[in-house]
Amino acid sequence: MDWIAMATGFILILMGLYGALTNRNILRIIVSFSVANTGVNLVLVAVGYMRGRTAPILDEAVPMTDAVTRIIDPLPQALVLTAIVIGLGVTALMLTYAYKLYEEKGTLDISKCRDLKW
Amino acid sequence: MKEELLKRIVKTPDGQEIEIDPLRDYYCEAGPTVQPPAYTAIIEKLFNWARSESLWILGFGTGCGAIEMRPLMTPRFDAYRYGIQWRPTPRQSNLFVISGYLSVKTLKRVIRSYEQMQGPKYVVGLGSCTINGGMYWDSYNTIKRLDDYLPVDVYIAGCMPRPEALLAGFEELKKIIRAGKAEGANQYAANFDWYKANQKSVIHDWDMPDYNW
Amino acid sequence: MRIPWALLTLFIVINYGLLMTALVQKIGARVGRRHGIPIWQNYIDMIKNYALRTSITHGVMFYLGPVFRLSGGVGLLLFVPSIYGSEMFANFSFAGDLILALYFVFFGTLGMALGAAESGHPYSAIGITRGLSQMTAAELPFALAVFAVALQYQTLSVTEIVAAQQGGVLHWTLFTNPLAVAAAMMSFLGSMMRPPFDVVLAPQEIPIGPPTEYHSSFLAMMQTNRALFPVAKIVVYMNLFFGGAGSWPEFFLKVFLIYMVSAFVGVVFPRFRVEQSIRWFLIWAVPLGILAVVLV
Amino acid sequence: MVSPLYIIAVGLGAAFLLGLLPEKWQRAAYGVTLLALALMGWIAGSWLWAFALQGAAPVEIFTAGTQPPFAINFRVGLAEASLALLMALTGLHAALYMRDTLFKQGRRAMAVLLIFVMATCGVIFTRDLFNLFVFMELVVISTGGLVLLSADRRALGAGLKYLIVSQLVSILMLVGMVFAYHATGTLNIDGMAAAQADLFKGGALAFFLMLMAVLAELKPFPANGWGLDIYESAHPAFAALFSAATGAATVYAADKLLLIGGAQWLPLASAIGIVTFVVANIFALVQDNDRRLLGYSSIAQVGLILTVIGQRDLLGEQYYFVAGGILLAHAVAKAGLFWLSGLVAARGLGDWAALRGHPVLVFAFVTFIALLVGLPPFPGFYAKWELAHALAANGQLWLLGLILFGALLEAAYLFRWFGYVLKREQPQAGLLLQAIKEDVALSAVVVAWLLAYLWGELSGQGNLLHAIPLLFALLFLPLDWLPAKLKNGLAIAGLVGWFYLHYPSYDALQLIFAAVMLPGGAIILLASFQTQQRRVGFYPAAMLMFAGLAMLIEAKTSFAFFAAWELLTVGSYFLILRGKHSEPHALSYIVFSLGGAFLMLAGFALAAQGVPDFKIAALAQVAEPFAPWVFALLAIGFMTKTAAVGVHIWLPGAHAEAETDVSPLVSGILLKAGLFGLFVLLMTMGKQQLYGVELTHVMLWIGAISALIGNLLAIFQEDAKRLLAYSSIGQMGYALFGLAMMNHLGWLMALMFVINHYIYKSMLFLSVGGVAKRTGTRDMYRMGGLITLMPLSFIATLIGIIAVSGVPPLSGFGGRWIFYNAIMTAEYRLPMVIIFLAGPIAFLYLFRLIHTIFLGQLKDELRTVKEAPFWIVLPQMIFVVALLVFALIPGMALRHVDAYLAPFFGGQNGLDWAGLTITSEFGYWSPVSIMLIIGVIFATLFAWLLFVNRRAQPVKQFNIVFAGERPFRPETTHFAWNFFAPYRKALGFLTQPLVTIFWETLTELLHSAADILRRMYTGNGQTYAIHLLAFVIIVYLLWMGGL
Amino acid sequence: MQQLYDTLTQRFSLGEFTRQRADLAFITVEAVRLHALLRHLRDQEGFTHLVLLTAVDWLEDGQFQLTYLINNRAKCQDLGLRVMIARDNASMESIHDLWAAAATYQRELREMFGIDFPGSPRLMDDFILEGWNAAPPYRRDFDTLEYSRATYRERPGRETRDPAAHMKQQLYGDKGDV
Repeated sequence: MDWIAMATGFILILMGLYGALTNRNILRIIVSFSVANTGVNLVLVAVGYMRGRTAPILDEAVPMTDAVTRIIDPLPQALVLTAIVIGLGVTALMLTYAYKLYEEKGTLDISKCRDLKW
Repeated sequence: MKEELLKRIVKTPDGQEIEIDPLRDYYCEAGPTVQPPAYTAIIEKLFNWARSESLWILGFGTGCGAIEMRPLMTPRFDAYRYGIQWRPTPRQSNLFVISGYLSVKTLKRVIRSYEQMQGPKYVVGLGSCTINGGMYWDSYNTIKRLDDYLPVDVYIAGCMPRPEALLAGFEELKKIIRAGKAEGANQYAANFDWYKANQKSVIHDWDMPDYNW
Repeated sequence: MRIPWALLTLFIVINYGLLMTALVQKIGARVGRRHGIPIWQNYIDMIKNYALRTSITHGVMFYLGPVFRLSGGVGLLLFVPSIYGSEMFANFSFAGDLILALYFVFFGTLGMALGAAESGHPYSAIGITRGLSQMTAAELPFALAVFAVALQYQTLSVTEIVAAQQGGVLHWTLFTNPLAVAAAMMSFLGSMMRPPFDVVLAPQEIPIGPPTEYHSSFLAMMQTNRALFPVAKIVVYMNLFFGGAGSWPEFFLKVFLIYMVSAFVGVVFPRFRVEQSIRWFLIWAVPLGILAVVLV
Repeated sequence: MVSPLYIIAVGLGAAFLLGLLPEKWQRAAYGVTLLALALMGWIAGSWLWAFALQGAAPVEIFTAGTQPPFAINFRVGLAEASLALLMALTGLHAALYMRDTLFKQGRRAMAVLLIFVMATCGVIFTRDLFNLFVFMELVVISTGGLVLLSADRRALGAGLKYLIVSQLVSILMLVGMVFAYHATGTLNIDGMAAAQADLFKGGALAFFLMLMAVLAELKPFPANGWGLDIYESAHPAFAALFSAATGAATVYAADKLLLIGGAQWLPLASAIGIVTFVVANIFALVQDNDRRLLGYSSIAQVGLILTVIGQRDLLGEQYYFVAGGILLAHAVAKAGLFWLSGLVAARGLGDWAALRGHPVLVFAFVTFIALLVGLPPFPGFYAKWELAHALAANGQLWLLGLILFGALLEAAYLFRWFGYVLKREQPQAGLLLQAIKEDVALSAVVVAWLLAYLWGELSGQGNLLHAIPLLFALLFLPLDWLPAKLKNGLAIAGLVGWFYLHYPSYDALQLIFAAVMLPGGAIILLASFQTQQRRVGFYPAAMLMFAGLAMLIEAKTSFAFFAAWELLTVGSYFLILRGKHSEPHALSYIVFSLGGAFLMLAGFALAAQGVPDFKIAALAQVAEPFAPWVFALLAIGFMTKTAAVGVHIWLPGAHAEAETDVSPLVSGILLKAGLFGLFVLLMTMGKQQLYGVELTHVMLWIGAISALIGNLLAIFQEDAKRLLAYSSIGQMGYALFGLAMMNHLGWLMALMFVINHYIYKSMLFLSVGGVAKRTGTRDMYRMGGLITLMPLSFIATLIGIIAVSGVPPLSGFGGRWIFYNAIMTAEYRLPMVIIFLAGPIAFLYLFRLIHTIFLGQLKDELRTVKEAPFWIVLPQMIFVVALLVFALIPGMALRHVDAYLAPFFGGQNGLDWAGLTITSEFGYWSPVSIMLIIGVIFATLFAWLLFVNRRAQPVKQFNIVFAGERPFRPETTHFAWNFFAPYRKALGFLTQPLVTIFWETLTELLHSAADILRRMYTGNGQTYAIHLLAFVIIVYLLWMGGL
Repeated sequence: MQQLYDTLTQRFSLGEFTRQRADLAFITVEAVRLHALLRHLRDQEGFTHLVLLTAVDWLEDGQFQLTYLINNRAKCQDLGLRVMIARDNASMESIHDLWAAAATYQRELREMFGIDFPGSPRLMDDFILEGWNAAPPYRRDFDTLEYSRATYRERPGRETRDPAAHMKQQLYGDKGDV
């Protein structure tokens, strides 16, 4: 189960990277990065997963006392939550840039915005 | 007057404009003066003897007669044994051999060279051209009487005179010098205006100072 | 007390120089089957030049040029002992050693060059460039030879070098260090202003180079030097390489013979251009000098 | 004391508060921003105070009430506090600088700025990996926001590229982090470091990915194209932030991360760092856009710091001193330069010439460049010194070499730029002056000098800013508004006074050099009374050089020696740069000089082998196998200064193009510094063999060839000052030759050259300079016949050339005499051949000098030229007298030195100075007698000539025999141009400019390599992403493959 | 040479042709055609060398004859081009653009004959005579004896004899008729 998630995560990362590097369209690049981010998150969760344990939610089902043995590692999950938020922020910023670039140049082709080089 | 001798205005490095008068600025303006002999006669005699035994000829061949001077240096005539030798610069020579006809153009150079020699200095006219124009008597461009333009000490007649004649002429000159009569330089200085007028009457483009030091 | 003796040396050498140069000229003339000048001709020429009535000067340095020139000659003569073993004719050699003599040669050269240059005559300047250019190469083998000789005798004092050569002809440097002498004699040819190294004066081409404008008493002073200077220079060579001179007759003979070397070469060879003579020195003389220095 | 946590809190809180403020309250919002930044700065500053001066222990701050790993913790120590202060201050300055922009963009922009500063502080404080990731992402996002502030529309593209790359970085970071966590069970940095063993059992790759992520933020080569774009296009204030703050914070993050990795990962950091440093500096060579150039420089500097981080084990307790020094110097200088760039209207490097009208801004620019290059007394200098010593002591010689090479490149392009500022045409665009921006930039200058003082205090080598000569030189900066004559008087008084106070403590050698350099300099400075205006910038530069010289002579330790060396180098560079056309020559001077100085640094470092406070005298104890290398490095360093052949090409231009009174300073005096160094070197280290080659023999050859080539080139110059400059090469060759002979008289001769060369070269340069001033040209063939118009200059030149040529009776002969005596005992004779050849060649150029200027035909336009100004003639006349006196009694100066040198050679081969005659083992020489005899002969003959020739008619220069013709014009009659044409035919082949071709080809190669390689930065964001991936993969293959 | 003349006549209108030797011939040309003809000869026919340019004064005809002698080095041929120009205000097209050396010849002709060559370099500079202020001396209407008498002072007593008769007299005395 966990290795499937892990493998899926890595495949998504690679797909995302491939997409980001091969597509010229900025929007597609952004989407590709989102895919890759999802993959990363999946990997994060997969790493934290421990076979046969439950979600790290301390309620009646999992009392405080035996939490250490019954829940999976909560930290990666916390990481994922934060990472998603940050990823959202970055994606939003990139979209803003895409918008402004389109306003400026009338194109979304990344190879067209090369005024700065060398 | 040649363009390079005309007055002109030039700009100095600090921006002033100054007038250049080449004849005044480039050349010494003084004229020749009559030079007295040494204080005592005996020394003057000694000097005259030395002058006569050390004739340094200016190597300036003005006309075809120059060809007759070359043999003098050869073993056959060997003028060196009489204290005669050729110098390449007028400064160091005291004998000017006008070797043959003188065109007006050459005359200008001859006058300049003569004036650049240091006195006492002697002139030998070689060949009939220097005496009366010789075969160039009707030429539009050749002077006929050398002594109108320069004080001549000795004429050697002939067309051309042989080297032997030259040697005889030089011996004659030596006698004149030893006798203290070869005062051509002083004569030139004393009658400078007359000589200059004669020279300028044939040289129409006088493009040099009146006296060339 | 040295001064009268020094003046005597000077007097002897000037007269000897005047006569010897005339004699050499006569010998040169005989090679050309001429009689040549009378033996006293140099005196006459000198008197005549001192006796000229007019002269011109182009400026202070022009005026001083011949003074420098003759001072150089006189100084060179007087800084080197003329007669070995004679206190009277040791001149002013107490003032300095060989190096002084070597460098004092340039005193006259430099002053003369400056004087000639002030005349403003381009031929003077051209002559000087030629002279200086040729000198750089001609001096090199001589410097090497002197170095070799100084190393050989472990001294820079002329007197000591002569002393070391006493005791027979075979003790001369000529035989103890032939390479150095060969190099030095080649350099000697270059410094004597005779063919094939007389492109400096080059009569006919650049009238006579540096002294083109010199005349009358200026020229007379330079003529005096012309009689004096070669002798003074040969004295150095004689002392360094040929055992010096113990008496005036020996002095006269040796100086004459050494002088004749350049006269011999001079009557045989035509003139080198500057770069040719530089090449000649570098190719033929310098290797000998280097060998001499290395092998000492 | 407020908890450092409040720095974060204030930043965040103020940012939120800004969000709540009404849109209209611009001023209030701006006030809040400034207040928040100031508060953050105050908190950081108060902690810094506590740590630095009260010795407080670092504080750990725990959040969520638990210990790590269960909660996030911050740590604040000395380093963190100072970095945080840096962040807050640059942030505050940025806010002030960007006031207009911020008002235009509104409170949101201010909030983003606050977030940015807060996030960088967070990056510095946090000890938790994930927290680090969060703060770094915050930095990314706020950067993305702040880039948009730029007026340059191209910034859009740059920001997008940045975001793309940071997406990749964050992927790397997250993946690496989670696996590292998996391996160690903790995200706390210290915890992970403790569990290093666990981490590397299976998680080496994880750590590698994290490390790469952080390093990628440092813009390593080649994954750094995006960074350059941001530097180039962002608002300069933000570029300053991005360079100073982001750079510093990320470097610190990398430092923390490497703590986890431990010692085995350090070489990787060093390798990446040094490659980045060198390559970025090479690329910077061909930049012509100022901000992009600064970008490359930033990248290079960060690379250097990364290199240093990689060497933290070697540096030990010096680590923070070194890394901090470089980092702070970089941050302040780069911030300052970016701020200055906001004042300059156009973007070309040459457009910075607009600064020229504002001395204060020029001073700021110089300060920043000196700070960046690491010149004394700035922190980078101390840091570089320690770094070099640590590297050399631990055998990291390749690294040291690369660092010095990169630093030299950096100095080259920075000083080239400085040359543009002072020398290029002032552009149309000019400056966009704004008081606040100016103040911000100038505040960086203040900080720079404060840092200089601070690092001096911390260095343990003695604070350079306590050195009185240096302070005296710096005193002229505030006094620069005074008239030049007043300053000149003060300068002369300073030089003489210093010498007067100190000469009793000098030994004979020091005394000779000090006398030449200080009172000698004062005499030359007399010529400076000539100038009329204020002469802004001359006196600080000149006195800086003199300060260096004064300190050099007294230096006891290698550090003091080296610091003095750099000071005099920089001072003389500024002096040389003042010449009208000296820009390229000054550049080549400074590059060669710094190159030489870096070799010296390497040499000293190698010699010290980690010993602190290395005494110069201890060079004698340096053991094999280092000794010959130390010798070689130091010798080349010194020979660069004396312009030995091979490294001589800077000299002719530099000396010739300098001002009239500067040429004698740099030629007559400055060259002696190199000789002094060589003296010290040979006295302490003596003979050394490298691979069986006697190094002093090599020096003999170099000296001989220098003498030959210098003289030979001199004779073909048309430019009088160039001729003299080449002659200096030859003369220094002689001196070098004398030194390398390693015998008593050889050294004495070298000392004689020190005195002689000072006198006659100064005299000649002044004389020629005076003539050039009057005639308006330095081409000799345009002059001629000036003897009657400028008689005093002529006399000076005449005496000078007689002295140079070594003709008796003047003092040059003494030098030749000692030389001949010296070679008698030389053990190696072959190079003499060349020296003998070189000697007479001197006559050629000397004659040419005096002939073509003073003799021959007078030109029309020079007919009314006057004698050189009084103040230029006066020192010449002093020199004439000095030369005559020295010629008469050379023993006055030399006998003491002779006695001083004797012990080095077992008291052998000395001279006997008894009476009037000087006697050696081989010969003798009596200057007074010679002078007397020659004088009498000369006077007698002169009197005789006057008698027989009393009636001479003075004539003019056209009264010459000219084959019956008359001369045409003076300029066609004056034989001067191409004077030694026959010599060129004979030996001209020796003057092939092989050395120039070599160095030109080298620079050309570097430039074209840079020009070709930089095209890899295509400007396409995707390419940059590929660069990053490639970087990661290649490093992985190289590093992990090898691990 | 005849062949050359034939080919030339096809292109230029030429005047009289005189064959002097196998390798020397003269052609009379009109002044206006000269320049083009010379250019053709130089560039096409290989007459690359201007041997001389001289003039003859046909006083009676009121004409100057200019002779341009050019040489074909490859074929060892000389060709002279004769041009007749009016003597009054004599003027001719300059050929210094074809042969730079022609400028010197033209200076000489200007000085000695007073023929003008507009555009020729340094045409008015003195060539042989310096400061000459009389009529051009090579014109046949210039009386050199007259000029000499007027200008240069004679030494009295000069005699002139017929050289042949005088030598006969000197050598053989009265027995000259033997």
